[in-house]
Order: sequence, then C-alpha cells, then structure tokens
Amino acid sequence: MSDIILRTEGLTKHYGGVHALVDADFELRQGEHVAIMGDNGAGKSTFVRQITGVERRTSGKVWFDGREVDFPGPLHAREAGIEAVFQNLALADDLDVPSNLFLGREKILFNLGPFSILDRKAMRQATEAALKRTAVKIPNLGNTIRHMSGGQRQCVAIARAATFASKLIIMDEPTAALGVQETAQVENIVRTLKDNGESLILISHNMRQVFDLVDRIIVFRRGRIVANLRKEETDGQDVVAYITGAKSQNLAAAAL
Amino acid sequence: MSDIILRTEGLTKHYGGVHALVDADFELRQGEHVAIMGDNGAGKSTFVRQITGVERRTSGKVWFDGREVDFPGPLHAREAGIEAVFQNLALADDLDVPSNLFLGREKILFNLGPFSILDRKAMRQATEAALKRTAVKIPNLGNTIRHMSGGQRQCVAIARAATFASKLIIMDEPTAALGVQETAQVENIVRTLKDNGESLILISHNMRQVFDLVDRIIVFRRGRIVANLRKEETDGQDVVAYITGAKSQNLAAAAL
Amino acid sequence: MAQTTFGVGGLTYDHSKRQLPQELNVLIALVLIVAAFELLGRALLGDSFLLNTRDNVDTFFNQARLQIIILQVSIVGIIAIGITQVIISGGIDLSAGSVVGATAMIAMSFAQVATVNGNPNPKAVFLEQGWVDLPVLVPVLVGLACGLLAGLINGSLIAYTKIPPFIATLGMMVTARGVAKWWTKGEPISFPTEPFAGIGKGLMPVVIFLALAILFHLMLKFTLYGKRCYAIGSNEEAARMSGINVERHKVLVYAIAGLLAAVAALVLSSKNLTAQAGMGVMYELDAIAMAVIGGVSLSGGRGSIVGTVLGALIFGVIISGFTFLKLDAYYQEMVKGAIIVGAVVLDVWRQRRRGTRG
Amino acid sequence: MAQTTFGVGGLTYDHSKRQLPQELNVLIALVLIVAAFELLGRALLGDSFLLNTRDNVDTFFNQARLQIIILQVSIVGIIAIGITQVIISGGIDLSAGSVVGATAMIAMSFAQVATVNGNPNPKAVFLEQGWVDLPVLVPVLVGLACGLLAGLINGSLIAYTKIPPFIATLGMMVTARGVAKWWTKGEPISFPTEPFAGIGKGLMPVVIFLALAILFHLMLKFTLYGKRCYAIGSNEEAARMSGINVERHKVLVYAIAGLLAAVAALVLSSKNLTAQAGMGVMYELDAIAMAVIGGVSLSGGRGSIVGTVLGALIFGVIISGFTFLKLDAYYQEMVKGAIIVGAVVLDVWRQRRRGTRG
Amino acid sequence: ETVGVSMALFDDNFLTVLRNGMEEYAGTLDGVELQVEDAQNDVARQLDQINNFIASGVDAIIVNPVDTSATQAMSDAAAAAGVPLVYVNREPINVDTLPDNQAFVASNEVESGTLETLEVCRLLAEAGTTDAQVYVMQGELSNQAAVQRTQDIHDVIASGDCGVTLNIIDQQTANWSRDQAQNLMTNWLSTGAPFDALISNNDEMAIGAIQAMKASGIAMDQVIVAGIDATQDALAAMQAGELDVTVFQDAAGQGQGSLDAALKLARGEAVDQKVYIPFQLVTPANIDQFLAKN
Ligand SMILES: Nc1ncnc2c1ncn2[C@@H]1O[C@H](COP(=O)(O)OP(=O)(O)OP(=O)(O)O)[C@@H](O)[C@H]1O
Ligand SMILES: Nc1ncnc2c1ncn2[C@@H]1O[C@H](COP(=O)(O)OP(=O)(O)OP(=O)(O)O)[C@@H](O)[C@H]1O
Ligand SMILES: [Mg+2]
Ligand SMILES: [Mg+2]
Repeated sequence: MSDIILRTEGLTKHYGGVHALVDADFELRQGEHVAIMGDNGAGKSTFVRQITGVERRTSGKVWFDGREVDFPGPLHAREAGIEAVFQNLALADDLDVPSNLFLGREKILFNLGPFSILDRKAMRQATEAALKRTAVKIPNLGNTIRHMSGGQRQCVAIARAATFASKLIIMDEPTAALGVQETAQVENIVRTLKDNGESLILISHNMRQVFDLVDRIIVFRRGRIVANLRKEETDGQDVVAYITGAKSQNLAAAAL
Repeated sequence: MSDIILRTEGLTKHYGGVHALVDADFELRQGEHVAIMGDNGAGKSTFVRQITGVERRTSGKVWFDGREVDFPGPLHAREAGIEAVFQNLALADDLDVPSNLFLGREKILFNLGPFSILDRKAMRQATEAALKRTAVKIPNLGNTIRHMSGGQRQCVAIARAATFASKLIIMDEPTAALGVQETAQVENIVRTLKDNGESLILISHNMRQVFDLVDRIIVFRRGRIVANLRKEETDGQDVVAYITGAKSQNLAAAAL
Repeated sequence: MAQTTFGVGGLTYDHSKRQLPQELNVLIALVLIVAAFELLGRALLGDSFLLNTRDNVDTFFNQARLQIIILQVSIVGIIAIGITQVIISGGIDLSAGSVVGATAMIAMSFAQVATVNGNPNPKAVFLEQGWVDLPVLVPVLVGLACGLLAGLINGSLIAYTKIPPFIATLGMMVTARGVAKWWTKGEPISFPTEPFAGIGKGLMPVVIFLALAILFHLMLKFTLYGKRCYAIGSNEEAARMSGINVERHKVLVYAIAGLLAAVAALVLSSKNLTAQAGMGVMYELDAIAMAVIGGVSLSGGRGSIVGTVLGALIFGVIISGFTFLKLDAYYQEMVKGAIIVGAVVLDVWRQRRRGTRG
Repeated sequence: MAQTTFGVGGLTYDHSKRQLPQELNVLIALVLIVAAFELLGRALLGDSFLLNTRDNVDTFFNQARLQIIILQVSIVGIIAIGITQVIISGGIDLSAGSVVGATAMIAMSFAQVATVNGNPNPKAVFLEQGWVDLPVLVPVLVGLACGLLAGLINGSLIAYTKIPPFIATLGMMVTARGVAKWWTKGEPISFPTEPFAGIGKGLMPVVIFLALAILFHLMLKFTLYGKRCYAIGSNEEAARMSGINVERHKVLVYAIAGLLAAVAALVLSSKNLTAQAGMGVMYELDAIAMAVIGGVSLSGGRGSIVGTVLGALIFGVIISGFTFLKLDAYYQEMVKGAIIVGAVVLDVWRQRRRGTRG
Repeated sequence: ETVGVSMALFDDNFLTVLRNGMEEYAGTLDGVELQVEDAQNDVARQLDQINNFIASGVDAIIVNPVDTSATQAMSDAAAAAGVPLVYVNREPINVDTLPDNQAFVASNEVESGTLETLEVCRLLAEAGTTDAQVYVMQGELSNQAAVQRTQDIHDVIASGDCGVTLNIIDQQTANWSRDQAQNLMTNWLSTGAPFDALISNNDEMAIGAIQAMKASGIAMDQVIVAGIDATQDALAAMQAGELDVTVFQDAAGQGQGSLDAALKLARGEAVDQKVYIPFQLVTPANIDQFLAKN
C-alpha cells in the first residue's frame, strides 16, 4: 500500500545480553500521528535509534516511503526525509543557537564546496523566527548552547526539526523539560504538522498530551509492542493497564 | 527563627550580560515542601546552583540551618546536609549503577584512608533496595550508566538523593523523563519525606504534581521571584497567570 | 542599560557586559612577558629588549630582534595553524614534526643543484638519474604531495577505523620518522637550487606564516568548513546526527594539517639550505603548546587562529628574551616550562573570574 | 536462558551473553603478533621465535628471548602503570620521561663509590663533600622524593589552577629536562655502589614491574582510590557534585605517577650503572601507547592495568621480533608505527562488532 | 667581549667536556663573557640562535654544528651581519668557501671510525681469527656522526685494509643509549649466533653491550668490544679488561682553540681558517696518557 510511510517487521535490537527491542512490527500511514508510550527502559528510544540509523539493528526489516531501507547513519535517514528530535537532543554545546539550528544545513552565500561562505545574517533571522513559534525565551542567541537552560535547549532542538520540510518527524519526549507555556506552543506546532499532512511519531509519558495530539497509541513493554490502540477506542486507564502489564493484546506479546 | 532551615536575601547571579537571577528573597521552614515553577530560562536551576555551591553567586546572602553560609562547592553543601538531584543528573557515565548510587559515599570493608577496600556486595544489595522504591526496571545493574535509558538514569539520581539522610532535599525536575508508574513511585517517595519531616524544594513544570505534593508555590519569572503562594489560596489558573506575567504580586517584582 | 537585540522572547540582556574576546587574555600575557623582559633588561643589563640601543643603527626599535622574534616561530607557527584546526575539530596531531622531517628529506632531494663549486654535487640523491636543477615547482609539489598523503592516512584512519587521533598520529609519527631516516639512510641533503632557496630566504617564512594565518582565520570564521570543525569538536555525535558527514570532514581536516606540515617542511629546509632526518622533532609539542596558550581547548570546539598566532609570539618573545638576558641554557628550559604553564594559568584564571567557567 | 540476577524490576537479561572482558582483544592482538613473528621466522630464517633451537641449551622455549621481551619493557612499563591511572582519571602525563631523567641524575649522585680502580671516582658529584659510599637507602629516598615533588607540582597545578593536564605536564617535561641537564652541567654520572647496582640487576626490573602491576591492579579494582579514578575520569563534574574531593584525589594520582617515574628512574640508572640527562626522553609516549593499546581510553574512565601490561608485552614482542628478523632499523620504525595503529584498530573493531560502541 | 656559543646539544658526554673546557678557559681571560645556548640537536633552532646572537650584538659566535651540511645558512647569516663565526668540532660543509672572518677548529669523523675498525682488525688478526663475525651498533640514524662512523666500518672492509674478513651479522641502532644497547645486545644474544667482535659508534653503547654480555655470562676476553669517545666510563671499562678499543678526541683543546680563534677574529686579527685536530687511538697500552683528559 502506497500510503504506508513507515513499516517495520521483526525489528530487534540486543545490547549484549539486554534485549532492548524484540520483534517490533509497526506501521505508520501517511499523515498519521502516532504516540509511543511505555515504562522507562521499555525500548522506545531504542526503536527510534534503529529506524533513524543511529544504531545498526540486530535483525528485522524496515520500509520507508515505499522502499526497504537500512540507513548506515542518521545522515542518510535525514536525506531520505526523516527528521528527529532525539532524547539526548544532539546539540553542539560550544556553538550558538543559530549554528545549532542550521547544523548540517547551513545557509550559504557563495558556494565553494566545503569552503562555502556562510550567510550568518540570514541564519540568525531565520532562527529568531523559528524560535518564536516555540514561545521560548532566550536572552542572547549568541551565547553557546552549553549555557542554556534545559528547556531552552529542548526548544532549539524542536525548532530545528520543525523548520525543515520532511516526510516523517520523530520526537522523543520533546516536552519533558518544557514549561507550561512552551509545552502548549510545541503542541500547537504538532497540530500544524497534522494540518500540513506530515507524519509524526511522538514518544511521551504525558497521557493528556498524547490523547490531545495523536490518532493512535502504541504501547511498549519490556522491549515488545504490547498494544496498538486507536485513540477513540481507549482511555487513559486502559493505556496504563497495558503499560504496567495488567492487560495485554494478542500481538507478538502473546509469546511473553 | 530557628525553624527556618533555608533563607536567601538578595541572591543574584549574572552570567556576563545575562541576569539569570535577580534579588531572590526566599524562606523555607523546617519540614516544609515548596515548589518552584516558572518558564524555561526563568532562573530556577540557577537559584539551585547558587544555594548548593555549584556556582559562586554574584551577590546576596544565604543562611542554612541557622548559619550564614557560602559553600565553595557542592561537597560542602552536601556535608552541611543538602542533597540535590540536579537537572543534568550528575552521573558518571562509565560506572555501573551501584558505583553511581554510592558515588562519594562508598561503603568500606577496611578503612585505609584513600586506599580503603570497598564493600562491593553491600553496595549492590543496598542499590537493589533503593531502586525498588522507584519502581524502575533495570535489566543489568552491572551495565554502565552510559547505556541506560533517560528514565533509568533519572531514577538512579533520585534513589541516590533519597537514600542518604539530609536536612534539605532539592529536586530539579525529577520526574521529567519518568514514565507513568515511575512518576507515581517518586511522588510516593516525596510523600514519605514529608512524613519524615524532611524539607524539600521541588522544581517542576507539572501543575498536578505540584498541587499534589507541596505546601507552597514560588513562581520565578525572568530571574525574579514574582509570586509566593500558599497552596490552599491558589489554583492552577492563578499560577499560570503569574508564570506568563499576566499577574504579579507586590514582591521585588514590583520593580519590573 | 537593558537591550534585547540578541535574544528572543523579550528577556533582559545587558549588552554592555558582553564578554570580551578570549584572545584578549593571551594578548595581555604577551604584553606582560614583553614588559617583564624590558624591565629585567634595563635593571640587570642596562639594555633595552625592544628598543634599539646600538649607535651604528638608527631605528627606534631593535629591528633585528623584532624580526627574529617572529621569524623563529614562523615555521612551527605554520604547523600550529594546522594543528589548531585539528584540535578545534576534536582531534590531535602528534605526527606533524615527523612529517616535516620526512617531507623535507624527500622534497629536498628533488631540489638539488648539479654542481657545487664546479664539482658534481656530493649530496645529490638523484644525481645518476639526472634529476638535478629541476624547476622549483617539482620539489614543492613533491613536498605537498608527501604532506597530503600523510594527512590523508591520518584522517582516514581516524575517520574510518575510529581509533583515537592520539594513536593514529603517534603511529604516523613513528612511521614518518622511519621514512625520513630511510630515504637517504640518514645522510643529510644539502645544496638546493637558487629558486628553492628563495622559499625560506629572509622574512619569507614570516610572510608565509602570516598569510596562512589570515587565510585560515577567515576559513574558520566564515566558511562551512570552519563551522563544521567547531561543530564536530563540540559534539561529534550531535554533528553526525545533524547530518554532517563527520568522516569526510575529518579526512579533510587532517589532510589540510598534513599540507601545512609540508609547507613548514619546505620553508624549513629552504631556510636552512639542508634537509635532515631529525628535522622537526618535537615541533608538534611546541605547536600544540602555542595553540593551547592561545586559548584553543584540547577537548575541542573552542579556539581561534588569532589566539594561536599570539601563542606563537609568546614563544618567540620567550626565546629571544632569554638570549637577551644571557640566561644560562639550563635555566632557560626550566623557566620556559614555567612560562608555558603560567600563560595558561593566567588564561584560565581570567576566564573563571569572568564567570564563564565553573 | 533469561536470567534477572543482575537487575531490578524483573527485566529480561540474557546472562550468557555477558560481555567478555575488554583485555581479551589485547591478548588476541598479542598472540597474533607472536604468531606472525614465529611464522615469518620459520619461513624466512628457518628459525623459531619462541622455541629454543640451540643445541647447547636444553630448554623448550628460548628462555633468553622470553626474558628480554619483558625485561626491555619493564622500565617503561613501570611508567605506564602510573600513566594508566592518570589517564583513567581523565588526565595525561607528558612529563614522566623527563622526570625519569632528572630523578636518575639526582639520585645517582648520591649513590657514588669513592674509588674506581683505585683512583678517586672521577664522576662523583659530591666527592668533596664526602657524600660517597652512602647506604643505598639514601639515593632511593632522594629519588623517590624527587619524583614525588614533580608529581605533587603536576597534580597541584592541574587540580587547583585547572589548567589542562597536557599543558601542566608539558611544562614539567621542559622544566625537568632543564633540571636534568643543569644538575651536572650535562655530565653523565657513573660508578654507583654495589647495593645500588643491585636494584636493576638481572631480572629485578621485571620483578619490580610485575609486583607494581599487581599492586595497582588490586588498587584500581578494589579500593576507594580506584573507584574515584574511574569516577573522576568518567565525569569530573558529576564526581564533584557527588561530594568527591576531586582536587585532592588528582594531586594524589599525579603524586603516585611521579613516584612510579622515580622508581623507573632508580631501576633504569641502576641497570645501566649510569645516569644521563637525556635518559627517559620520549618514554612517556611509549608508555601512553602501551596503555592505549591495552584498552585505556584517552578520554578517561575506562581501562585496566592488565590491559596495560599486555600492551607493554606487545611492545616487547615487537622490539625482539624485529631484531630476530634482522629487519633494518629504518623499516623497524615504519612497521612499529603500523603495528601500534593496527593493535588499536583491532581493539576498536572488535568492540564495535560486539555492539558496545556506536 | 661577548661571545655567543651554540652547542649542538647539552646532554652529550663529549660535547659537555668541550663546552666546559671552553667555559673554564673563558674564565681565565679578562673581560670575555660566554653565552652558551643549547640547540637541542635541531638545525633550525641553531640558526635561530645565531640570529638571536646577532640581534643581541655579540662580538663573535662559536657554533658546534648540529649537522655540518646545515652550515651554509649560518655562514650567510653571520656574514650578512658582519659578525665573526667559528665552527668547532665538526667540519662545515662549506669549508672551502668560508668568508674571511670565519674559521673552523674541528676533527674529521672519517678518522674515528677508521681507527676504531682497523684496531679491531688488528686485534682479531692477533687472536688468529681470519673470518670474524661482528655486530655493529649505530648511534641515532639521523645523526651525522653515526652515519659517518658506520660508513667508515664499511669503507675499511671494502678497502681491504683489514687483514681479516669482517662478516657483519647484523647492524642496528641503539640511539647512542646505554639502555637500548643493553636491550639490543640481549636480543642478539638470544639468537645464539656466535660472534667475535662488537663495533659500536660510541662508548656508551659499547658499555651497555658489555653489561648485557656480562649478565649472560660471556667471557669478556673472548670478544672484542670497540667504542669511540674515551669517556671516563670507557676508560674504567678498559682498565677492567672489558673494553678493548676506544678513540680519543681532545675536547677541551678544541674548546680552547675555537675560543681563541673567535676572539682574534673579533679583534680583527688574522687566524688559521682551518685547524684540524686529529683523533687518537686508545688501547690498554697507552691508556695512562688519557686517564686525566676527558
Ligand atoms: N547502548 C546500550 N547498551 C546496553 N544497554 C542499553 C543501551 N542502550 C539502551 N540500553 C538498554 O535498553 C533498554 C531500553 O532503553 P531505551 O532507551 O530504549 O528505553 P526508553 O523506552 O526510551 O526509556 P525512557 O522512557 O526512560 O527514555 C534499557 O534497559 C537500557 O538500559
Ligand atoms: N553558565 C551560563 N552562562 C550564561 N548564561 C547562562 C548560564 N547558565 C544559565 N544561563 C542563562 O540563565 C537563564 C536561566 O537559566 P536556568 O537554567 O536557571 O533556567 P531554568 O529556570 O532552570 O529553566 P528550565 O526550566 O528550562 O530548566 C537562562 O536564560 C540561561 O540561558
Ligand atoms: Mg527514551
Ligand atoms: Mg532548569
């Protein structure tokens, strides 16, 4: 089916003796917003790292945008059209905000290959615009990221993922460190993405947020997908039951 | 008054041109649980860093446990009886879980000064007990912290602060990365602390959590304390109004 | 007082307290050291360090001394420029000095004259092959190719096998030193052609050093190349996740460092009219020290060429100052160690006072 | 299959797939290198590298070669032990080799005999003062004190002025080399007393090396000291926030490294019956290479003494193997560089395959 | 007068004697001040030191060249500034084109290795060996003396001046160092190959080899060991019957001679531009002459 943007089959990752991800079968339709929930250490971030090529999977298959893929690195995933906000944020501590926002995609004044001249003014202006959408307050964009507060860092990472067009956006706990206002703003950004028809995978521990934003909820438990729930057919209690293992669907988890 | 455990007067911190914390007057009574809320970059973590001696303040005074103090480093703050869970967690990535939990307070078999023999077994057992209280799942305690998920790391940091007796515990967004179950568990730990009469400063963006756990809410905005609210006399809406600046108390913020 | 020009969200930012450039510390250290020598000279010898005191010359400054101060660090300075960009991008290069030795030997053997004082050149390596009196371009290109090769090997090892730069370049250091000795079985090579001798004549080393310094200053500040050096040095994982081709960039960085070592080798052998297998030993350590004194952080991500140039000048002033004071050679080394440490202590201390550290 | 013995919360952990110790890689590299020499020896020379092929001796192994393999790296190995703990705690020590030189000179001058072949000892430094034929304890204590002093200076600079260890120890390297030359104005010192000569006689260096290796292995693994080295090297800020007195610990680490350099100096000068200002030059680089080949991470927090000892053995095998193969000295250096790199490449590659990296 | 001196390196046994000889001699002269610098075996550093001397306005410069093929640039620099220059100990490559106010006081390294090897040949012949197995220990391969002294051995073999056939089993570097020589010799001994002589580029390495042989229980009167420099350690070893050959060079004499030449040039007086100081063979027979010298 051509409207399936991402599909995994039997995706598995072992770290030595730790079975962090086991036999994950997953599907995401074009324009769909899906949440992944689960306990700490359930394997959510591991799942994201396998899809985006940050790590090499132990076994299993991934299809993206109609082709079977095995990205050797995040660069390739991004080129294929996957933007991600990783849990560890992936920011360069010694660079300032505009440099981080445009990291790897700098605006160029003259093209001279690797020695191209940067368009610093354009990047600064674009940065201010992008950050305004997140409502974050940053007193001096020229300060290095090292000196930003936890939430300021996170907003920079989100602004980065949201600024560039892509086929799939993955956000790993994007609002964990954000304040009330900023969280609301980021949720607005996600809604805009929905309106624009972009697909999204959102990892979050915030039940309200998940029910506000997504179409479908996937629950991970002990490295396995134990539930695949349409938002309309479930509620918070139900999801918690799956997370804690009180309930279990007839998925691969049956093997547990 | 001898029942005031912590007091600051005019506490101020400038980073170059960034006025991260301005004239903070704060009081905490023995056994009281207080929350600090505020936007990202409002200066909450900066406030904590000044109290615990992680950084040297620009100006202002701090009294702890009846004496005026100016801790030259976190070691001294801890010795005086302040335990803290910092936002960046302060874990040693290459060590395993028990080593991190007992970092700086190792259990000793024979005392030979710096060359004392470690009691590794006792530390491992104590670690298991401490972590059980947080409900976190960690497949292999012998793995290095580097390989733990975001929530696992946070639970280790919390278990550490909660394990050792102290006069004041400060937690900077302790549940930001935690799952549903783990958050509930940590909130239970905080309640136990209340019952034991330990004082606590909790930084959090989670309104429900704050109203569940503390006696009093302090709101930071742009480096200043703009509100000091008893829980019974306020509600979520009210607090948000202070955070966003829609409302302001007649505190130092009057100068704004 | 309160400006918000550089921020978003309307926060208080006191622009007047913006941090001064870090290089200022290094400049202050430089001035302090010069002043110390000037004062000591006047007190102990009744002579001036910088000003002219000879009757037969009528300039205000002691020109000869000003020249030698910078001339004697130009060659290591060229290496230091290359090492600066390596360190900024999170690496280290211990091989530079040995690469200088090997490159000097190989390049010089293509820069030989046919006859010396009427006799066939006794030191010419390729006399039999007739490769003598070649145009100056030949040894220059050969030299640059050697440096490039060494750099490419360093870079590829580091980028693709992921071994620590310290080890990759340590290996290259040992290997290149072997190559330098093997080339002529340890025999030095002398008697280069006139044009080759011109590369390092007079103040040419200074000119080349400063030109390269300006070029690389601009490159690091205003180009993609520079931005990526800082990004990779600051957080390699983040750079990779942001889609920077970290591997390719690293190869480029080390290749350029190799090229600069080759330039240093050409200037050095031309200036000395000879090439020796032992040339350049330990230059890398001096170059690294210059960079670090200039504020380049060994953990990557921070530093500048301006700082490194100032660091090099500190070295030059120290060397000349010691000779000027007629300090015993033993004490020179002891004091030099202390000054290296002192310059960095000053830097760290001023940074901390300004509150940007700890 | 699934065990949960080592975890909390009841998660699947497949204990049988526990990671093998990292030192295994180094051991494999060592075995491969030995095998390569054995094969090359048989193919090229028809001789065996490890086994005895002499008729007049009846041992199975070539005892003499086994002894020299480890004897020739024992002294640098002692330094490498000190450097291993320095690197694990996040630092580096470039001064070890120079400290060896200075310590050897100073200690040896208190270990002189009064008469040589019936004449007054021509090399005795303190002949006039009558400080000759002193008990062996005097030079030993003097030497240890020198090393301790150098280490304390290194450690205090690094801990309290917060300058990078690279710079502090580079400064000490230059200074100590100056001290070594200044002590006797460059003259070597020979003719030590019998008991002093006993320190480095025969296989004593090996015994001292291995005893120290075992001691430090236990220290790093089972004591507070070791735990703190790893903690500080892994995340200094975290260690500080956890209440470890990072500064005091660093002073201790460098002081111990200085002491070990002094031990190496005593053994070295005793073994050679002389002390020279140039002794120990570049030993630190070999020592660092041994540690890194043995799996010690230059960014701190990871590594072990066992690994370093294996790394030292790799060096020893290489040196002996080259001589055994009668390889030209030029090629020796070139190949040595490649082997250093190769050993580390193997290690990195095996770690990645096991999935603990990347 | 101030005389600037740039020594190739400070931590070298022989050059230290030369330098101390020069300084002692300067102490006996009125109004002569020496400023001695250590070039640390780096030709470039040496050239910079000369330029620094010129900037400080010294009256004359004495150079002990790191490498004799690097002297052209030094001569040029001194000539341009009009400062007299004297080379000491090592013969400069531009010996035939030295300007008028430059000179040298040196010895010829070809002699040292040749004397050493010929004496080894003589001793071997005396012992009745016709086909001798020898090991050669070289100094630092990038060092000119090491290269030349090794070349001398090969030249003697090739010239046929040696009465016996010398078969070189192996030739390796021990970088002038006693410790490396000990290790290298032990490695050689572990191969078990029989040998008759060890020819070393200097005494330090010869002594290291002797220590290794003694540790392996080799009778020292069965092998011939030769070095160069005639250091005190070497002379003691010779008296103990362990070292058989060494070669003496008058270090202190060279130091004095060069300073004299430099002072004369500074005052505009005429000097001999070329002064050769010969090497002298030292054997147990004439050792007494040298005991008090280096
Ligand atoms: N590199 C690694 N080596 C070993 N174990 C690892 C590694 N990375 C992750 N793990 C383990 O794999 C499991 C899954 O981790 P993961 O980060 O995917 O959890 P998560 O679901 O994202 O949790 P959180 O909500 O806390 O972020 C955890 O038990 C973790 O300890
Ligand atoms: N070392 C530093 N140098 C310069 N500016 C800093 C530094 N540390 C913090 N700041 C700035 O000070 C302000 C307050 O930061 P702080 O970390 O206290 O915020 P916070 O209230 O904890 O926010 P969050 O909720 O996001 O954690 C921010 O604007 C931040 O950029
Ligand atoms: Mg996660
Ligand atoms: Mg904060």
